[in-house]
Amino acid sequence: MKIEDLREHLCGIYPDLCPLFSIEFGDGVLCVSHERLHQAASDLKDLGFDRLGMVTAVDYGEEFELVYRLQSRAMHAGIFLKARIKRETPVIASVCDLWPAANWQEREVFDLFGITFDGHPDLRRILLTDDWVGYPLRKDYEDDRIIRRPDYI
Amino acid sequence: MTLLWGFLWGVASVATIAGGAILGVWWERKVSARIQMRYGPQQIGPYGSLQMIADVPKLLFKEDIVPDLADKAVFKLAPLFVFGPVATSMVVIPFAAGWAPVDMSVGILFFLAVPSIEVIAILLSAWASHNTLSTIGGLRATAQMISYEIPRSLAVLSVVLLAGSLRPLDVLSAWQWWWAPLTFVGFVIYFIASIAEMNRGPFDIPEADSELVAGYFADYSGMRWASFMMAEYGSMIAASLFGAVVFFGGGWPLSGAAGVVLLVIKTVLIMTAVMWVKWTFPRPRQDQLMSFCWKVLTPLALLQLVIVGAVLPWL
Amino acid sequence: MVVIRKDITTPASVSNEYSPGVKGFLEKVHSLVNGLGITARISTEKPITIRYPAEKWTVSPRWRGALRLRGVLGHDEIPLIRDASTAYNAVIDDLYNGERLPPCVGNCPANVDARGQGFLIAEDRIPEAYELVRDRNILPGVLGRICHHPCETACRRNFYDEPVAIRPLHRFAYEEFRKVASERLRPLPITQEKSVAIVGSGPSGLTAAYDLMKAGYRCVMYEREERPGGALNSGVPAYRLPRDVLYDEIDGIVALGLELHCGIEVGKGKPLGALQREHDAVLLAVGLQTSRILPIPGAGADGVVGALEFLWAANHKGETGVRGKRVFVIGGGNVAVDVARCALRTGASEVRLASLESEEEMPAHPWEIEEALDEGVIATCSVGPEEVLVKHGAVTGMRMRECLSVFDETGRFSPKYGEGLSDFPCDVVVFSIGQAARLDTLIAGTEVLVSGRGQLVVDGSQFTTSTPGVFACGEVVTGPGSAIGSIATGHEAATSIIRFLQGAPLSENRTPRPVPVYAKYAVADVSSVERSRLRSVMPMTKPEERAKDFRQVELGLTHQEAMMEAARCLRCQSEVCVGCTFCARTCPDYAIHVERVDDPGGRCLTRYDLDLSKCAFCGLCAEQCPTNALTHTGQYELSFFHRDLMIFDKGEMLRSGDGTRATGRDGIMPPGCPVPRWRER
Amino acid sequence: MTQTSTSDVTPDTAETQPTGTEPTETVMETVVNIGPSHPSTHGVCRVVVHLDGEVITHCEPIIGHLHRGIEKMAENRTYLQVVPLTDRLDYVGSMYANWAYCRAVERLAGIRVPERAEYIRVIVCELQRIASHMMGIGSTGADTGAFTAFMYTFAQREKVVELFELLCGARLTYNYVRPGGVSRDLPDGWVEQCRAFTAQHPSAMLEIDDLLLGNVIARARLKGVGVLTQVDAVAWGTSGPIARGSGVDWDLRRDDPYSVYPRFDFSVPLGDNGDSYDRARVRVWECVESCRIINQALDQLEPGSVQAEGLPRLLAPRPGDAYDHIESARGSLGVYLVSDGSPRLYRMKVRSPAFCNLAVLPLLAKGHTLSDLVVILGSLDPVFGEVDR
Repeated sequence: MKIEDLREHLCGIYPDLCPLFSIEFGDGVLCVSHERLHQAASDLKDLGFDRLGMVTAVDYGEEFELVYRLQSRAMHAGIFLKARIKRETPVIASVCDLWPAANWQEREVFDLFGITFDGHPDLRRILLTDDWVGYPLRKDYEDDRIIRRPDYI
Repeated sequence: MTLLWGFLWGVASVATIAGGAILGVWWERKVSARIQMRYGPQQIGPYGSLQMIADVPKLLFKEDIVPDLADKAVFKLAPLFVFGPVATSMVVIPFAAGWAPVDMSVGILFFLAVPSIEVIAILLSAWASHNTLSTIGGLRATAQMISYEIPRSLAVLSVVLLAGSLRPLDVLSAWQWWWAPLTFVGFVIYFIASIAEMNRGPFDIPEADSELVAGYFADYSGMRWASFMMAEYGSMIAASLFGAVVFFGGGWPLSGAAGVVLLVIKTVLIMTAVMWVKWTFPRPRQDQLMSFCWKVLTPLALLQLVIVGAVLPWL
Repeated sequence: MVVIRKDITTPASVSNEYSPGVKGFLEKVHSLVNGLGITARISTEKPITIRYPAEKWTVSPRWRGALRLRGVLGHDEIPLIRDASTAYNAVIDDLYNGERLPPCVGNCPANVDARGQGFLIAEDRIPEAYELVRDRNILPGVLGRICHHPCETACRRNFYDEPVAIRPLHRFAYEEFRKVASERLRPLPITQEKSVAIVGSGPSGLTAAYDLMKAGYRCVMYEREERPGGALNSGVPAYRLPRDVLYDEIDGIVALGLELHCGIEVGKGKPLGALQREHDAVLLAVGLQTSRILPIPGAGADGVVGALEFLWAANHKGETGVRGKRVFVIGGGNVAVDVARCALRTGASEVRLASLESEEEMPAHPWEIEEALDEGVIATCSVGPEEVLVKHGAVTGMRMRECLSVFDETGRFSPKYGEGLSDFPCDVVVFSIGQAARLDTLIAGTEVLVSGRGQLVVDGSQFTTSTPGVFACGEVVTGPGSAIGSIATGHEAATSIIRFLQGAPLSENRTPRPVPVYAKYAVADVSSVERSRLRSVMPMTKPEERAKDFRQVELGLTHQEAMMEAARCLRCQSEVCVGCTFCARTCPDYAIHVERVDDPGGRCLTRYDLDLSKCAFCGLCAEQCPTNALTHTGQYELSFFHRDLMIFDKGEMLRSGDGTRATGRDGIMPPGCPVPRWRER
Repeated sequence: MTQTSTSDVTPDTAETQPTGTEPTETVMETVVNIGPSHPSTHGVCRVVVHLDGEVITHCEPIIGHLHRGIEKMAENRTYLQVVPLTDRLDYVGSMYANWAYCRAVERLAGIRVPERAEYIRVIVCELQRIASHMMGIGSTGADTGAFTAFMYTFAQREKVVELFELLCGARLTYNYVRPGGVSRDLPDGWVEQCRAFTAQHPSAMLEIDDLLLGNVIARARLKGVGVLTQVDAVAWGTSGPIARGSGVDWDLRRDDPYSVYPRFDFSVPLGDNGDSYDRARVRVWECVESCRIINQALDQLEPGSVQAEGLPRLLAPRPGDAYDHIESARGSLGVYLVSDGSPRLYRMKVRSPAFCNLAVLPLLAKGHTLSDLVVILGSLDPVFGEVDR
């Protein structure tokens, strides 16, 4: 199955998801609401996306965007699953039950962005020390140790 | 009088081991370097031969660190106990026919038994360090050294059986050239078991650099650490010397001073083989080592004994 | 050495197992013996360990060690490329081979030292700057208005912000020089007995004359028109080049000793053979005189004119007879654009520019097209002329055919036409599709050969014709081209003539001038660059005003602007730090701090600190350095006794490569720093 | 140096909570910290190991000791300034991180890379794969005590590093692959030196294979140790030699081809058992295959430019995001970039293969002994610069 077929297949199952699906650089991009992220991930896994490559987040000010990259060996294709959550309520369902690979990756996102994953078995800080204050990859993170650029640069 | 004599010989033995260790370390560094496509020491003295002379003051002047939580008295004493038995065992080795520092009627038994005391010292040092990895290393060493006593002793026993005496001088004088092929398997067992006894690679499981970070002597530094190394080299020299005497007839076929030189050459060859093996093979796991000892070496040593026993009546 | 095996193929599965039974046991024993054998074999090989670090010193010339500066402002001056004619090529070749040629000089056909100009203007030595430029570019004031400035295309400032305004600086230098011209213009001494006749007073002829006069020869120049300048006089519209500038500059050359005779057409009044007899060498720099007109139906009708004739009329009479008429210009080159803009200025009611090429491929310079469009010219692209529509012998319109592609796969001119036809009503059709030389009267009675197509037979690198002693240069040799390209041929021809007159072999030591290889950089994003670093904007008259007359469009830089602009020059490849701060801007670790004073005439670098404790040795700064002043040393053994010593200041950076603080090889060391052993070896 | 982690008076044992199914039984557990400074953690990783005797009942890698916040640092820097940072991700395979980052930038900014630059990138990255695998195979030797094999692999690695040194003047942090191409063309004579290397390398590699992985002791140490099943390998998101050792037939160079890889003929070695031995041996054969690729690439190498033309030094791509991944020595190394249209990165995320591969360590180590732990950790070949970022 090619990525273009996947689009039709997806449209067949979820007509409402179809407009959210686009293809960029040969990868599918599917933007869903955060409530149905877990369901979408689960369905994509059933469609053959058996590898979870990456879980990350981007701070867009008002919102965080969670980015999941799934990969299908059978289709030779990758797909991005994106969901946005509000900055005030940074909670989203964990996909650890689908892919154990999400375990550390979600811990990393929790560590650096402070996004809580519902249903994660072991949500602790992973890269930073346990007593770290703040979430460094948030754009509003302040730390005296960050070296500022000189003015003329 | 005997006590004084013994003391003098003890001092001589320590000096031999210390000097031998210095030369042995230099030789090992050269051998391992060549095996590993390196030059080894080359800056101090010709071919770096004075490197170890330079290292000794360094070791002497290094800070002697004793961990806070260590059992200090035991921690400080243990290196001496490691070194003592090896030095002691050296005195019974005959260098030429009719010439041994101490002529003892149970000399071979003495040589096999006394170094085993080292196990206790190693365990002491391991426990006194108050370090998990040291403790694990000490326990490994204990298990390994006690186990490998068995095949080692059995292998030597086959020569004793041929000579009909436990006195090293008697063995040397009775030695015939055909004993060597007959007891070759015994020598191989002795060789392997000795390596395990002296905790050298590939059987350096107790100190396993990559797992236990030097194991039982991980917390030692300076001269205390050096005494562990010296014990290791001392036991290597002792075991090689003893093996050359027992399995290869000492200075045979020469005698007198030439025989002593030949004995030294044989010893160096055996030592080189020990190094060669160390720098070639990976290290087995503890359970593999033990099962090798009990399931392979011990039956093989017994088999050697049976063969020698079966040959004996026909002589 | 290991035995090289050729039969290596990857197995289907890499997890190999021992065989069962006795065979497996033997395999196990073999593996042990084999292992001992391998180590024994390798122990006999030569060890590969490097004797550290003595042999290491020469490993890689690309080594990224600690940094140093080759020079800073105020310590060394940049080399001014100032050598005429023959010696000049050698200078350029040397710089080129040493990768020390600045991109602007390398990309200029005549290798005008734009870097030196910037340096001198910034130092407030403006007349000197003019003379430096004049050595290579005979008419700086003229070229400063009309040149297509390949130097600015190659300017390395392109990929930082915007190129240095080299061409406006030429013009500025001329304006300043003009004020002191009477003091500085002295006839060049005539030291040689021989003399040279030059036919044509265009840029290439003037260049050759200048070079020859510098070499001490007497030069006599003949011009057909009443005023000198060649194509500059008859072809270039006055709104781009005011005539007084042209005449003034040529007067300057005359003041240097040139004998200029205007209004004499060689071949008619004075035969070429006579010139050959009177002078020792003759240079034909006659340029191209006639416009080409396509032989399509209706091309002979009233109202069809050639571009040169049109421009000549516009320039000399100020009237082209198109007032209130609709003008249709065929061609997409610079001349076509000139024609279109002249037509507007002489009162045409509608001017349409029809080019064969598409909009992107149009050979005219984009800024010219842009200015023309601003003024109201209508451009129609990708159409080829099919037929001139004629009624009662007068032009009523133009029928154009759609053009699909102009060049074939190999890049040759091979237009492919489609089916679509379109008619454009117009009253005048101007063909601006190329020019040709008209030589028949000129060479009449001589042995100078002309090819079947009416072109002069010329050696492309030595500029000799078929007759000894007769040389040619300029567009008559190269075909239609740029003014600066003609100037370049003038220099080459002068070199040949000097050698010819001295009896030296013409081709010896004459490597072809380096072909410019500088990559074209896109215009960088300047949004984050502060205003003071950007290019001075050339003031222009408003399009609606300028389209009415022949006043100059570009107004020129003020003194202040020009000084600022010259200071923007990075002095590429001069190996002198100019404090451009690009290294500091590029450094990912902010390890570099640069400060400089930018006063005119007193520029200097006041501070250059490299904090080695931050330096990651990535090498980006040295790559960015436009002047090559910042380079790497081979020092990789960096150790310091104090953290303060890791900050290299300007003095430290300027020390020679193996003498900085890091290794202490010059004996100046921090207290207690041991001299490395290998130093004594 | 390792320390006991318990605060108990008894030095080496600690009474822990009952584990397993029988709640009344008390198990004496030893807790050992392997690392963060330990010769076999290949960097600064701390593995908290719970031992029953010498058998591991539970282990947990504690990472982050080398966390430098490279993703945060990148947000303060221009696109060019980030390239030296990517050197410091996987310091055994800097070229890969360079390349993955540059591919993402090129995607984001729509830069076309000249063909010669692509070939050079392939060549240097395959050399880098060899250099990196030499580290991996050699440390398998060092972990099992065969230090000589480590030296032999490093002798091979040294040759690669010298090639790199000729290329870009650095031996570890190359900063060679740049957005739009590579920083410099190959120096004179480099191609011949490279050919000389690839000619001898496969044979030398197989000799090392005989010495180390053919040895009966090493096989006893490696075989059946740390078995990762194919299902687990996929589910845990492993990639590279770890996944291929488990028989997962997945190699981005072949299955999601990028750059000029479709023009080369090479095979992908696979293991059957998924144990430490297979992982090590996959690396051996990948080196041999890399030599084949390099030879083909050198044959096809044509003269030309090595930098994209018309590239300003201050890149400011359109707002948006881009992801690209390449097959590094450790697996699929991806870089996810977000641009807000300014000359500085908005967000960079490195999908680090070592991070994902290391996550399976507790799974693999359970039930094995302490000696096996270092072998398993070594066979995962983590580089902590990349794990911690």
